[in-house]
Formats: sequence, structure tokens, C-alpha cells
Amino acid sequence: MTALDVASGVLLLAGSLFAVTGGIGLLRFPDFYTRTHAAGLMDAAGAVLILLGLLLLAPDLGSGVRLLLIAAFLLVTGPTATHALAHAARNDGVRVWAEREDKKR
Amino acid sequence: MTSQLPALQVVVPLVCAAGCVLLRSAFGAWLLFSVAATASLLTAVALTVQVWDGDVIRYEMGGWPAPAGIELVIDQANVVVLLLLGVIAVIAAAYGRRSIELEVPLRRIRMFYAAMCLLLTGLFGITVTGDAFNLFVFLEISSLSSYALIALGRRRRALLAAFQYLVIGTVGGTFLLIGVGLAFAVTGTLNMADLADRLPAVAGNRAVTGAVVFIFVGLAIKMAVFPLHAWLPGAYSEAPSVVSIVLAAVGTKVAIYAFARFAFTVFGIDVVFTDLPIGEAILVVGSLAMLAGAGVACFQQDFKRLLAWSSIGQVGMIVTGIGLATASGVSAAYLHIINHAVIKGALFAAAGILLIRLGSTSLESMAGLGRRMPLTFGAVVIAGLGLIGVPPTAGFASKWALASALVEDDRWLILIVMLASSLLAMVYVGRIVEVGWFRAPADLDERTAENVDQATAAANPGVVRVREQTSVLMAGPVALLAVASVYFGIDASLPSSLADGAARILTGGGAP
Amino acid sequence: MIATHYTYWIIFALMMIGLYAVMSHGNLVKKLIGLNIFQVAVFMFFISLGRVDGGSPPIITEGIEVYSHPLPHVLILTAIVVGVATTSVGVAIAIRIYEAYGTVEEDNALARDAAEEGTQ
Amino acid sequence: MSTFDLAEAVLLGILIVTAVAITRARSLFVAAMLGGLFSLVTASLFVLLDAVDVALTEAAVGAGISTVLFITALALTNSREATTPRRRVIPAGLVAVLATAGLVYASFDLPGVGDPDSPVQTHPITDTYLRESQEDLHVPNTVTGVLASYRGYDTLGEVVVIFTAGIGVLLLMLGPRRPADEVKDRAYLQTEYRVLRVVSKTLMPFILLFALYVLLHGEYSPGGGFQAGVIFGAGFILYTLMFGLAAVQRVLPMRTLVVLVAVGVLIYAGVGVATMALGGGFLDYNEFNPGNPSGGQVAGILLIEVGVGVTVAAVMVAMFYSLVRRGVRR
Repeated sequence: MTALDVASGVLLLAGSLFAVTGGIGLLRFPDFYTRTHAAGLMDAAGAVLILLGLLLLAPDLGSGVRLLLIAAFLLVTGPTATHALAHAARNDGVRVWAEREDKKR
Repeated sequence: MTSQLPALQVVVPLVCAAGCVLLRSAFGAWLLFSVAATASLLTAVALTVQVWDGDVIRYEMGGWPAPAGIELVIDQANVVVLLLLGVIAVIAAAYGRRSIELEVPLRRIRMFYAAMCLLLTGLFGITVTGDAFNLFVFLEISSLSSYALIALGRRRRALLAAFQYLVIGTVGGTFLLIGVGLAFAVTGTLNMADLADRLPAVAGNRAVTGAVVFIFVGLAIKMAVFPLHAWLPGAYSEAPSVVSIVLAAVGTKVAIYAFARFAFTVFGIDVVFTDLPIGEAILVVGSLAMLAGAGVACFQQDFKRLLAWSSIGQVGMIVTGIGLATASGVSAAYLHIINHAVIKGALFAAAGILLIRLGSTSLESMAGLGRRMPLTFGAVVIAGLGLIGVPPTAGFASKWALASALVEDDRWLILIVMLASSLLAMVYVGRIVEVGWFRAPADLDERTAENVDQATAAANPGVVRVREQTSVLMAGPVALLAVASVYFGIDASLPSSLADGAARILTGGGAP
Repeated sequence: MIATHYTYWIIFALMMIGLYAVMSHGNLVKKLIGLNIFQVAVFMFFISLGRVDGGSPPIITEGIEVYSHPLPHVLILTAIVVGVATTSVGVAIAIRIYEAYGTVEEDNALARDAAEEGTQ
Repeated sequence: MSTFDLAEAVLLGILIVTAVAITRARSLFVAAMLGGLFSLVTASLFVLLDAVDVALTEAAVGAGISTVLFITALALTNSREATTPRRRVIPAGLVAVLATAGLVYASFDLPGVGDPDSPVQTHPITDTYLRESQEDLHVPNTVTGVLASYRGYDTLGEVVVIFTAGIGVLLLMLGPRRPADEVKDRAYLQTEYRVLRVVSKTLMPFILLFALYVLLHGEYSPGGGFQAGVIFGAGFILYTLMFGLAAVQRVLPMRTLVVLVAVGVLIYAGVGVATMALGGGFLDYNEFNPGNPSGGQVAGILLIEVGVGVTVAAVMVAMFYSLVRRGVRR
């Protein structure tokens, strides 16, 4: 086990952790915006960390470059998609959750 | 050049389809469709001549020998279907010139002809191929184009009929795919000849049984064999006239051919008819179809719908011949494929004329037709006699052949069913004659106006414009088919020798 | 038996769910979605036929000896295209049905046709 | 249990759960999105089963195109489903159970999954496709080789299927345009979603470049004309979503698209006709370079892949145009 393996393992674990918390958040958060936030975290932080972890293990230059490109595209498109979702929801009049409302019900 | 004919049979209509899209005029599209139809007929004739003596032509696509590549196979079992397709295509081209102009909005006509060319491509492709998976691909081409074409019918129900056909047709196609997959799993090949070589080695395998059943059920949906016929009445009666003619005359027949090809030359008589009770099952559903189709046809209020139900009965008769799995049975089935195509072609073409002259195809609107449009009515009656099987029509020739085949095999019960269905045919044809000849016509102008109103109310842009004159291009095909239906009854030498040749190849254990 | 065949059985279960969805639902769009599931399950069946234990994707590379069979892959590429083509035509017809009938429920559309027939 | 089995079982489990959820969902948007998920998981399963080309296509078609089609259909129709009437349940269930029972019965005599001695693996064509093809074609991706050369006629059929679907959709969707809505949409798009517009504009060249890569590199890696066409089409669909129909039609008018649809088919069929004219069989690419057959093969494969790509991309975009042009009618 080299240092590279350890580093990659740590990154993969961190990425998986983000993915799992994102998933839990998606299920447990109370309203649309907070859930979008969880989902956004999943593909920005989770997926990118996993990709970086894999990058450290890349067998050759070609795979490495491809992984980097995928990570770069995910970093651009993920937040954009999250932004678009939230924006569309706001336009559509989806309201932000407030605790008081919840208690009244 | 002659060695390229099998490929040209498929490629010419395909190229014409692409051409129709590129052209800017509706007339040009019609011209291209006519070229495709004529070229296909000539190709089919040339191929028939080449295999007349029982030869088999194999054409290697891409120059790769089968089974690595795909091969086309032309023999006596499929040139019959090719000829029929070619003739009906030419008739559709002549007939469509006026009929499509009146039934389809101008801006859709180019695409309409492109879709017609693709329908031909698909049907020819199914017929010439020697590869099981390739058959599926071309089956889907013909199905997809027919879904779109049926949906262009003038009433909104055409859309519903097309959708129902799409769903059930796709399920049928997928069943076929499953069957091909099972056969592939235990042989490793898709080429029909190679499958036939390798299947005996795995005889009795449950996967082979599964393959036979799934291919049979999948194709039965496309053949509209009772009780899988539900899509047919709507699809045939709501489609534009030209589409009805092509589908009714050759649509189901190609599926029947494909089944015969699989049953006799790929899996073999031993597996399908001796080891498995598929033959018996076909005889049962065929008999039920004869009764149910003809029976329900008696209660229809619409001419085209009546014809569609009658088709279900006639398909039952054809598959019964196949189910016998004897040379005379298969020959009778092929003979009826030819004769029924001619008869139903004539009747659906006549229905198209009625639609344009009367604005409707309801039986009610046909009252007094005999006096007002004696020629069209005469053609309907002649073709109707063929449906019943009155001598000396073509229908008699093929029913006689089937009856002899049944007697030869001691199937007396089925013979009685067949006779009963002929009696029922007499009832429904009798109704048409009764309405057309004995019932007084309502005032023409008023009724026409009313019908057009209904069509408009159906909220469909394709309102039929009622015409006072029948174009020669539409009357000609009807007359030609009606005359042919009598001629093939008097002198059946051409269809019989074609049918016998096909039966020899299929039941004689010839190479697929 | 179970170890080598369970893949088939799960795939067949997927086919069953798809086929059931196609036939039991009256909603036209849902029928098309069901049809997709059914077809995709059939695709999986074909692909599973091509697999070899310890094989690699059939792209010839130096140092690799065992490859999965490319033929099922080729067939399914074609079949996927057939599937999406059917879906697109189905969607187009469904949209036209909605415009003509005001509904995409098969039963409602049929009822409306029957009612129209009754008034004539 | 190996890693492979574990991964496969998990994926198949997810698929079953998703499929059940799809049939039970009354909201059709949910069903459509789950359908996309179903395809994506299927694509992962295909990777696991070594079918990388199929996986790429399934992801692009199932999760991409089909989902877009369904969502468009829902936008133009109704997005909630009525409850299923009871009388449909029993016959449907019966047919489904019967079909499955038949399959399970047949499966007892099927060779096991992954069995190296199965008839499929031992048939001589396996060797033709995997070994001899390297001499005949020099195309390392055997899927591309079989697809474009050995079974090139099937692939012609595939292009014709797409062509037919395009014609079918255009035939059905030709109809009244709604220019008023378009103007409104445009004004709306100009003010909103600036981030999206900037990002998609930036991504556009990369998408098109990637499509070209997939097209030209299909002989060495997963991909080919069809996948490239879908990616190319997806690029234009994205552009239409962001900038409106009017803007994209200035670049690529409907008429041009319709011409391109036919041109792609003609390129493919034309290659076949050319080989016939050169004296060989239909689609026999050896004729292009009789002295060096494999050179002719590579040229032929590239040409037909271009034909496939052109038709597929044009049909995708044309379908999307005609659906969008239909406008929302509620």
C-alpha cells in the first residue's frame, strides 16, 4: 500500500460520504430548496471527490486526462443544473420552508 | 446486373423514399413512388423467372458469406409474395394519384409517399431476407411506416386505431425478438439456413420450444390471427384508402409468409408440427377465426369495417392451410393468399371510390348504389362473390383447394367450419347487395352534405371533398382486380403453379 | 442452476413488469413507458447471452485473450434504435390523440367515440 | 460471491424496484424520470456485461432521447394518470405471467450466463468476428466492425427505421404553428436563466467536438455514427431549450434538416449502390480498394458511419422542432 493508495482511498471515502449524506438529505430535508441543495452537494462534491480519488489510481495518461475532463465538466454542469432547478422553482412560486408553518400543521 | 436483383428489390424503394423527401412537388413524389412500384414489380418478375425451375438464389450482403454476413434468399416460396407486393404496389400507385390528393392534405403528400415507399421497403425486406434478426428489423420498418400512415386517416379514430396497433404490434415484434434470441442462445447463429442445420442437434431443447412459441405468437399478432386480431378492424377501416388497399392485400400476408418460412424451413416440420402441437393450435385458432371473423362481419354498419372483419376470417382460412403442414394444404394457403389479395384489394379500392363519391363508407350511405354507380357496385358484387367462394371466381378455386386438402387429411370438422364461414360470408355479402340494390337511395345531395358535416365535426383537417366523377385512375384498378378475381377462377394455372412451387419448397424440406 | 441462471430470471421478471404495465394501464404515455421497460429487459437478455466469464469488452487489445461476443451487442444497438423510433412515433400519435379527444386515457377516448356514435 | 455477481445483483435489484415504482407512479413526470433512471442503471449493467457500445447508446437514447420525448409529450398533454380500471388488471396480469412462465420454462435449457462453452461462444462466427476480422478489417472495436461491415445491411435497416420514425413524426406533427407563443418565449428567455445560457453556450462547441470524436473514433473505442448523431442532436436540443426555436432555426432551418435526413440515408444507400456499380455486392466495401481490401473496408465503414450520424442527428433535431412547434395547448 503506497501513499498514493492511501490518498486515493481517503478521497474515495470522502466522496462516498458526501454522496450518502446527499442522498439522506434528499430524502429527509423538508422542502424543495433544501433538497436541491443536498442533491447539488452530491454531484458536485461527491462525484468530483470520487473522480479525483480514481485519478490518483489512473493506469495511464489517457485515462487520467479523461477523468480530469469529466471532473471539470461535472464541476460546471452540476451547479448549473442545481441553479436552474432552484430558479425554475422560484419562478413557479414554490415557497421556502419555514419552521413555524410546519408546526401549525 | 441480374445478379444484383435481390438487393435492388429492397434498395430501389428505399432510395425512392429518400428522393420523395428531397423533392419539392407532390407530383414528383407520386412519380417516384410509381417508379419504385414499377421497378419492384419488374424485379419481382425477373426473379420469378430465375427461380421458376426450383432454383434458389442466395445473395451475400457486403460480400460476406453467411452466417457471418446477412444473406438474401430468393426461391419459389417467396417470389409469390414478391410478385403480389409488386402488383399491389403498382395498383396503389395508379389509384393513389387521385385518391391521396383528395384524402390527404397537400403539404403532407410528399412525406406520405415517402412513408409508402418505406412500407414497401419493409415488406420487401421481410420477404427476401434469409436472416432471422434482419427479418425483425424490416418488420419494424414496415410496422412503423404503417402506424404513421394509418394515423393519417380522416377521422380522429384513425389516431386511436394507429396507437392501439403500435402498442400491440410492438409487443408482437418484441415477442419475435425474444423467440429469435432463444434460438440464438442454443445455436449461436441468426442465419436461417445455419439455424436449420444446427437446430436438429438440440432437438427437444426447451429453449427451442420457447423460441417456436414466441415467434409464433409474435407473428400471429402481425398476421391478426384470432384472438390476436384486435388491432385489425380499426386499422384497416380508418386508414386512408390507399393504405387500406396495401395493408389488406399484402400486409398480413407477409407475416404469414414469414411464419411459414420459420415453421417449415428454419425449425422444420418435425419440431413445429410433430413434436409440438403448433399445427393443431393453428387449426383451432384458424377455425375460430373463420367463424368469428365472418360472424362479426355480418353485424357491421360500415363497409370498410365489414371488409376488415371479413379479412380476419379469411386469414383464419389461410393459416388453416398452413396448419395442415401438407403440400396440398400449404399450396391451398398460398393460392388463397393470392386470391384473397386480389379480392380484398378490389373491395378496399371500391370502398375508396365510395368514400370520395359519397363522403362516407357506411352501409347506409350505399343505399341505391346499384342504380347510381352500377360499375363500382358491379365490381363490389363480383369481388363479394369471390369472398363467398361462388364458382367460377378465384375464391372458389382456393376454397376448393383448401377443402380438398382438408379432406385429404380427414379434417371433416374443419371442413364444416369452413362451409359455415362461407355461409356467413353469403350473409354479409348479401347485406351489401341488399342495401345497394334493393334499398331506395335517400336524396343524394342532402345526404352528402350531412356526411361531410360529420367529417368536419370530427375535427380532423383531412376532410374528404366529395366528387361527382370517379377518376379513371381509381376505377381502372378496381375493374382490373375484379376481372382478375374472375379470371383466376376460370384459369388458375398461373396462381396454382406459383402456389405449388412454394408448397414444394416449403414442405419438401428444401434449403431455407 | 441458480448461480448461472438467476440473471435470466430477474430479467424475465422485468419483462413481466413491463408487459403488465403496457396492458393494464389505460394511459397512453404510461403504455409507452411500459413498452420501454419491456423492450429494455429483452435487450438485457440478449446482452447476457454474449457474456463470457472473465471476458473483456470486445475491443481487441494486446494482452487480452478472452472477449465477450460482439454479435448480441450489435443486434441490440439496432434494437435500441428500433425501440426509440417506436417511442417517438407513439409519442407523436399520443399528442395528436390528446388534441383530438382532449384526453390521453384510452378508455375515455373510446367512450367519447362511442358517445359520438350514439348521437348520430 | 464475486464482485461481479454482487454488482450485478445490486443493479438488477435497483432495476426491479424502479420498474415497480414506474408502474405504480400516478404522476407521469415521476414515471418518465424514473424511466430515465431505469435506462441509466441498465447502461451500468451493460458496462458490467462488457457491452460498452450498447451502454453508451442506452445512456444516450434511454436516459436522454426517450426521456426528452416523454417530457415533451407530458408538456403537450396531461401529466396525471387516471386510476387503472380493475377489469384490465386480471387479463393483463394473466398474459404477463403466462409469457414469463414460458420464458422461465425455456430458460432451464439455456446455457448459463458467462458459460464459455455455450453454443453462442463456440459457433465459428465468434472466431470470424473476433480474430479474422482483425485481418479483414483492421478495426479493433469488433462491435463497429460487425455492425458496419459484416452486418452492414442490418445497420442500413437501423438507419431506415430512424428515417421512418422521422417521417412519421413529421407527418403527424405538421400543422399550425404558434408564432405568438414563440415571441413570448423568446422575451422570457432573454431575461431569465442567464447562467444557464452562458454555460450552455460555452459547452456547445465541446458537445459538437465530442460528437465528432465519437464518430471518428468508433473504430477504436465505443461509439460510432449513431451515438455521435444522438450527441450532436442533443447539443442542438439544448441550444433550442436555451435560446428558443426561432434562434436555432436561423442556424439550421427545418427545410435543411429534412434534406439532411434524406441525405444521410442516401449516403448509406449510395455506398451500397457504388459498390454494386464497381462490380461487387451491395455494401461490399472491398471494392473501394481492391488492391488493399482492408483499406476499402475502413473507408466504407467511415462513410456509412457519417451517413448514420447525419440522419440520426437530423431526425433527432427535426423531431424536437416539430414537437416544440406544436406549442402548449391547454
